[in-house]
Amino acid sequence: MTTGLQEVARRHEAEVKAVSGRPVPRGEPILELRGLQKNYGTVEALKPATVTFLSGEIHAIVGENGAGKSTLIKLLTGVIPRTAGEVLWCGDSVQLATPNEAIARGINAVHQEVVLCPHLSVAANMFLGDEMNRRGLMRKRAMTDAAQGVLDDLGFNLPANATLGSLTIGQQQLVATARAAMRGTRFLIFDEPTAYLTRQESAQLFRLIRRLQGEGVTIVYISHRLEEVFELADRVSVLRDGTHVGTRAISETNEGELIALMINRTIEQIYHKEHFPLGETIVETRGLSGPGFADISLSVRAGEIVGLYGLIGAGRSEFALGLYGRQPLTAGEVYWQGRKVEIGNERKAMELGIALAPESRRDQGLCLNLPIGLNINLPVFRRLTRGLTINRGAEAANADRQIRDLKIKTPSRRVLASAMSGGNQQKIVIGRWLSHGAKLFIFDEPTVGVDVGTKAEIYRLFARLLEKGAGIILISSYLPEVYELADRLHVFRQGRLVASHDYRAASHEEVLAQAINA
Amino acid sequence: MSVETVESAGPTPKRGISILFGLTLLGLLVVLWLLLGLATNAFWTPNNISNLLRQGAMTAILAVGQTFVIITAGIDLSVGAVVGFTSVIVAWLLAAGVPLWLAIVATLAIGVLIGVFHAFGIVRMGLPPFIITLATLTSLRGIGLLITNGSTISITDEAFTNFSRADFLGIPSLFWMVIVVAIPAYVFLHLSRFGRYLFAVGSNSEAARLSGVNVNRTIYLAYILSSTCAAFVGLLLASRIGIGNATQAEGWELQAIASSVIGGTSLFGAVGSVHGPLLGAFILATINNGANLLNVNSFWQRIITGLLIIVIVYFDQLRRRGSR
Amino acid sequence: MSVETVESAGPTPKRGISILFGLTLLGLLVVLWLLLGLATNAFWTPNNISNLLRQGAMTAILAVGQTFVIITAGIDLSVGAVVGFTSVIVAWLLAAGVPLWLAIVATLAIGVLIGVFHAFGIVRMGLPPFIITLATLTSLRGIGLLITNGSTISITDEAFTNFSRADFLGIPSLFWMVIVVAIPAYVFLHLSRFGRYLFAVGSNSEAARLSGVNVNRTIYLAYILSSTCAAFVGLLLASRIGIGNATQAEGWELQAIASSVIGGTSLFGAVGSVHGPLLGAFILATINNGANLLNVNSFWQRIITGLLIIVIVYFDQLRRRGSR
Amino acid sequence: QNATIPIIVKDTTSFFWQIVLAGARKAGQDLGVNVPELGAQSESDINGQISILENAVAGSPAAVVIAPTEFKALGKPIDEAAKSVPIIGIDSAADSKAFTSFLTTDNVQGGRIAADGLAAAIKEATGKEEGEIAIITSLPGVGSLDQRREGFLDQVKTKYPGLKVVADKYADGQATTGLNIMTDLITANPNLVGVFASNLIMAQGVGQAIAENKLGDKIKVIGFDSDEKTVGFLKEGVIAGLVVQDPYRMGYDGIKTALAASKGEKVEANVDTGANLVTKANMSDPKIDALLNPKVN
Ligand SMILES: Nc1ncnc2c1ncn2[C@@H]1O[C@H](COP(=O)(O)OP(=O)(O)OP(=O)(O)O)[C@@H](O)[C@H]1O
Ligand SMILES: Nc1ncnc2c1ncn2[C@@H]1O[C@H](COP(=O)(O)OP(=O)(O)OP(=O)(O)O)[C@@H](O)[C@H]1O
Ligand SMILES: [Mg+2]
Ligand SMILES: [Mg+2]
Repeated sequence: MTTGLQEVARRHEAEVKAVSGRPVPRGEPILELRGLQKNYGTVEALKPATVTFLSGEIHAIVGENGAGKSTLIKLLTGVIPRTAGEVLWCGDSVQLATPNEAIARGINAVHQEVVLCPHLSVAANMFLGDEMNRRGLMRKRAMTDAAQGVLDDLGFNLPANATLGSLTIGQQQLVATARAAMRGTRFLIFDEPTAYLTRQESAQLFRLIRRLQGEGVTIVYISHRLEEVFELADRVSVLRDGTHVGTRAISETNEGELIALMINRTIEQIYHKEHFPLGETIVETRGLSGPGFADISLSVRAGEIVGLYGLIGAGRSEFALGLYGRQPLTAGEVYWQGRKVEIGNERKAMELGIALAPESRRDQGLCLNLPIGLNINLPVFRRLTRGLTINRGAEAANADRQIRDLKIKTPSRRVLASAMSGGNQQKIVIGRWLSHGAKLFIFDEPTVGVDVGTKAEIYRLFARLLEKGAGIILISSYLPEVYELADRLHVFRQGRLVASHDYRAASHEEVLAQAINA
Repeated sequence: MSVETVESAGPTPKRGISILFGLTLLGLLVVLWLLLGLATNAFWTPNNISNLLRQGAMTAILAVGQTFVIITAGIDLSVGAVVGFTSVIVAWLLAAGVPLWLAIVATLAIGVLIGVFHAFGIVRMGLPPFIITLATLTSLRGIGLLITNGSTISITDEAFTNFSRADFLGIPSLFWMVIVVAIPAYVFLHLSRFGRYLFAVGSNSEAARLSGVNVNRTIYLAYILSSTCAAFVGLLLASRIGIGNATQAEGWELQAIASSVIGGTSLFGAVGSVHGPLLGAFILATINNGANLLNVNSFWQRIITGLLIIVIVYFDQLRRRGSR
Repeated sequence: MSVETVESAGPTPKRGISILFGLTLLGLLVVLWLLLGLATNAFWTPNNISNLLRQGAMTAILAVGQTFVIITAGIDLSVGAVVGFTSVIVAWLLAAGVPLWLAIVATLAIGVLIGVFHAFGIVRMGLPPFIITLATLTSLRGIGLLITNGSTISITDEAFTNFSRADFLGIPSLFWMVIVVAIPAYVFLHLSRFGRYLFAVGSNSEAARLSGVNVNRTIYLAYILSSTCAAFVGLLLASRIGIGNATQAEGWELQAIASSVIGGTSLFGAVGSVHGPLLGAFILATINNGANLLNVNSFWQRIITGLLIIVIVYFDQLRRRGSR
Repeated sequence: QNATIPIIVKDTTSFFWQIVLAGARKAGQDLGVNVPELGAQSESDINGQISILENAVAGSPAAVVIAPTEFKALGKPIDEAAKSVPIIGIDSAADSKAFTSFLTTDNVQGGRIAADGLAAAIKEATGKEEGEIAIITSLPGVGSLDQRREGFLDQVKTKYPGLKVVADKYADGQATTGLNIMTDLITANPNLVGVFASNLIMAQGVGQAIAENKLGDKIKVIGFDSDEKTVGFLKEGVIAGLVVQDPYRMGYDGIKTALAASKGEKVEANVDTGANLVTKANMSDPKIDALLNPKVN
């Protein structure tokens, strides 16, 4: 591969030069927000915010779910129009009314939800709107090569000619990252880029970010993982309920202060772990094989959290879907409370008492253009039905309870799921199952995009479920989470179960090494 | 948390500059009626209102059935053909001396079977709804023509043919049939869990499936409802024109889909109601009725229909967007 | 975390039990031709092949235009009406003594304008494509009928009317027109960035917008191409039937959409090609031609057409799924 | 090997053309000719009929019998076809001199007959040839329907100045639309005394509207062509009269003439198969009865 990121970015930079404003020395303000504000109808997503970003810094933004972080990013990249306020770019007032305006200045973002075209190839997505042409025709080959070059350069092991929709969410996120790195030649924003990434890919991403910083790019980094913020950032700004409550130099603050700023109270402990006496075995798989995984034998007992860790593509989600009856099994047996069962489809699984909160909230989890209430109640409508019709009171009560318990930030259960912030959407996917009364809960990346406060809530809810005698399979690419919570931790690699550990029996490094096979 | 209240849940509606902007579809229909009342004396006569109710009735029922399918992000192009075909079936059965009740039941059963066939094609054979229903559209007309040998079968059963002319409590029986269909349809779509499932499947069938919704059964349900509604309209048509003829109801599928879309249904699924398509159908019927009363040239009538559809849907869009 | 390993983890593609399963759409068309060649002597005569090429030509061009729109997740119901309408326009202009070249240019320009109007309705007024194109469908037929006063306008220009009957290098001129449309269409859709933007808008218009794609312009482009293709077909039709008549080409919109969908285009957007709709159109033409040659009763012909559509799309689906 | 003579009608889905085909079929049996029955699926599908003609000629038949949908449009294709086979026209003319023979009903004349019938019926009911009348055409842009309308309007204008055409409507080929238009006409024009429904489907719809409103005595309807349903209306007095052609003979004689022509025999260039007004009074004449109840199968 001949072209790397720099070559491709340089091509873009040449176009950017014309409009991008004068060069700003490192450490001087490059982008200033003055009273920037955004209302959706009556919802004040972002109250007048005044923030300054310095040239060449890594600036983290943290805040609870629905605090307005993504809204801020969308304003800066011309995705949505602002309600009021001013933006200064290199000292000049700019509109940033359209995505083109932002792109032209070298401002780009990796958005929280992957916004790419699933039907197009990876290369086509990376060059969308910025194609290489010769005499009016696209240079498809050149673009594929260049895209491959960039991907290889960044260490992302992805084929540039694959159709985007065939990749997993995490892989799509990497494509979006590569794409933004090509275009955000002066100002680059990452909105929870590590949500779907494992340690391995996160580390790659951090290297990329540092490298870009070295090249003079200003970076904005949004994350709910505070250790990442401390690892990476120079300064950090905190948003709470749409208000900018402060900016700190990273050297002058600590986790406790940030959490206090974010949620206006302190949490002693995020990972809430209670050990319950383990009961009978709820489910046991013997040599289970299916598309994407093979020969998986594990069991879950009442009161137990079984963690599954692995890299993207390790086959954990497929195993979960196979166990849940969504995908056909090719070999192996499932024993449910000691009895051999055939789980042919999802409804059979539900009848047995299995609940699955899937990995991708957008593709598998939510009916985005339907109300929150319907989304929450979807698995339990049968129970809410009295005679022919749904008991509307019970329907409302159930939805409201989950909204309250999970602190889903919404004016009403009637609001469409698409109007929720990412973390709040995730809570809907979780909340849907909490009233279901299942015996086995499979949570696939349950806390993706969820803020620390709510994470702690969710872990407490796990404990409540265990207390009632349920078992949990917790799939997570975030090692600390599985590490701190799982009574038994299984490591997956390339579709196989390669190692198992008891609660905190192995070190992080050991687990990671097993997942990577390094 | 019924789906139609979603709109009102949003932030307070922006006041439109014009009063027209705030009008619901029902409001627009009433405005049309008031204008026609001013423009022609005949409009508000009981006789004409009866006519109007009768004229919109069949499309209205088709549109309600069609809406179920569209909510699942599907489409049923066959409804017009099913109407023509079932009019032939009932005429044929009656001509063969089958008792009336049995002929009606058998005809409706054929409607169910057609729906089953569509859903089978979609669910098991993986065919796009457009293709499988287009294929039945073509084939059913062929079968109907074969049965009648290209001609029509007269219906001599007076009880049957008188039905469509009859009134009950001063309201035409055909309009009663709309009510008979609309009320259970409303309960089904907006109050029962199966209605919720239709929306969920149309919005994200994978999410619905993983939440334990029987997606296949939901699709069967939608197509069966649509073609059974069509078979029911076939009965009404046979009663109204007193013949069975396979080429009748040509293009009614477009009318039904248009009524549904005018009534706010989205062809991408997950958005729709029962009252919307009813209003859509009666808006279209009113336009035709009004043009006839005003003795508008038939060609101008087409032009005006097109323009009015644009105007009405535009105002309706404005209101919806305003209230977001 | 590489994707190559991903694929290998999946199941090996199932080998179809029958060779039919592996056939591309082109293969299915060839099979149809071979079977017809065995069943009837007349099929492979040069005369009949010419007929077949002529008969599929107009739908093929409409289907290509339609495909651009469907790829953006839209629909253009007006194409049949545009064909009828523009046949009237060109006949009218020629009757008024406008020189042939100018009449042709003006007619195509009207096609462009209709497309602009559609895109305007969709982009600026926020109307669903179904509604705005249905409205023009209705209105254009009305305007055409007004112009002709419900009858037809004869075309006396011999050069114009002889064109559609002419051959060039042994291939009917109408089929040459397909080539003339298809080659630039192929270059546009598959090789130029504008074609890629069509796919991007149909796949995720928000993503396209964020990438700096001018989504509105892309939609204008799609609808303009569709209705200009329709205007072009209007010219060809006028040449072929030697008259302008606003009621011609009724239902061709469904034929065009069906050809496109048979050719693998998805009504949900972002999936489609130029060769697919061409094959779809010629498959439909072959079915009709074959049925005529075999002297199939015209009612049976409908039934068979419906069944063949199901069978062909089913096999095509199987192949697509198999090759995943 | 029997000779093949295809017959191409305008619209195979209409009863009228099925009778034509029945006549042709019978002729085929009687004369030992193979008769493929072809036709478009709508009278307005001109392009479809041209394609069918092309396909038929490609099969090298002995002759072709065709009912052209449109005068001008079918001219060239028929010229072309006539280069290889004799062409016999039935029902309607085309802009071609290549026809070997023509068996037609004059549709303009049919319209005139309808006007006469309507005037007579109105006179019988009210004592004078006066009042408001309407015409409903099934579809715009169909040659034969245009000719009927033209003949009707012309005859009313020249011969019955007392009759005033207050509505000149086009439907969309659907009986229900005819029915709806008629009920609206009744509402909008309380003084209406007569209607001409110029084809079978419209006569069915209009007849139903009259029957529904029990206005058979007040509003006189003249239809065109016949089937069981409209004959029933005629018997009940819902419809005052029907203009009927002789489609069976058209089909039968068409094939017969074509066979003769293909053998090089001399055939008559023009044959008028005629149109008759049927009323309750003359409907039981054996000759009329044969027209009303053709032997389709
Ligand atoms: N399209 C919309 N319509 C109405 N309200 C919206 C819309 N998008 C976002 N909001 C609201 O704006 C607020 C801020 O949302 P935003 O997405 O910026 O939160 P966030 O800080 O990114 O949260 P998270 O950490 O969960 O991603 C939330 O209350 C959200 O419900
Ligand atoms: N339907 C399928 N047929 C064949 N293989 C599949 C199918 N679905 C997924 N796979 C493959 O199975 C493997 C595991 O998938 P996936 O990446 O979702 O695993 P995972 O462990 O859940 O990873 P993560 O959750 O970290 O993204 C991948 O290689 C994927 O491409
Ligand atoms: Mg966010
Ligand atoms: Mg996973």
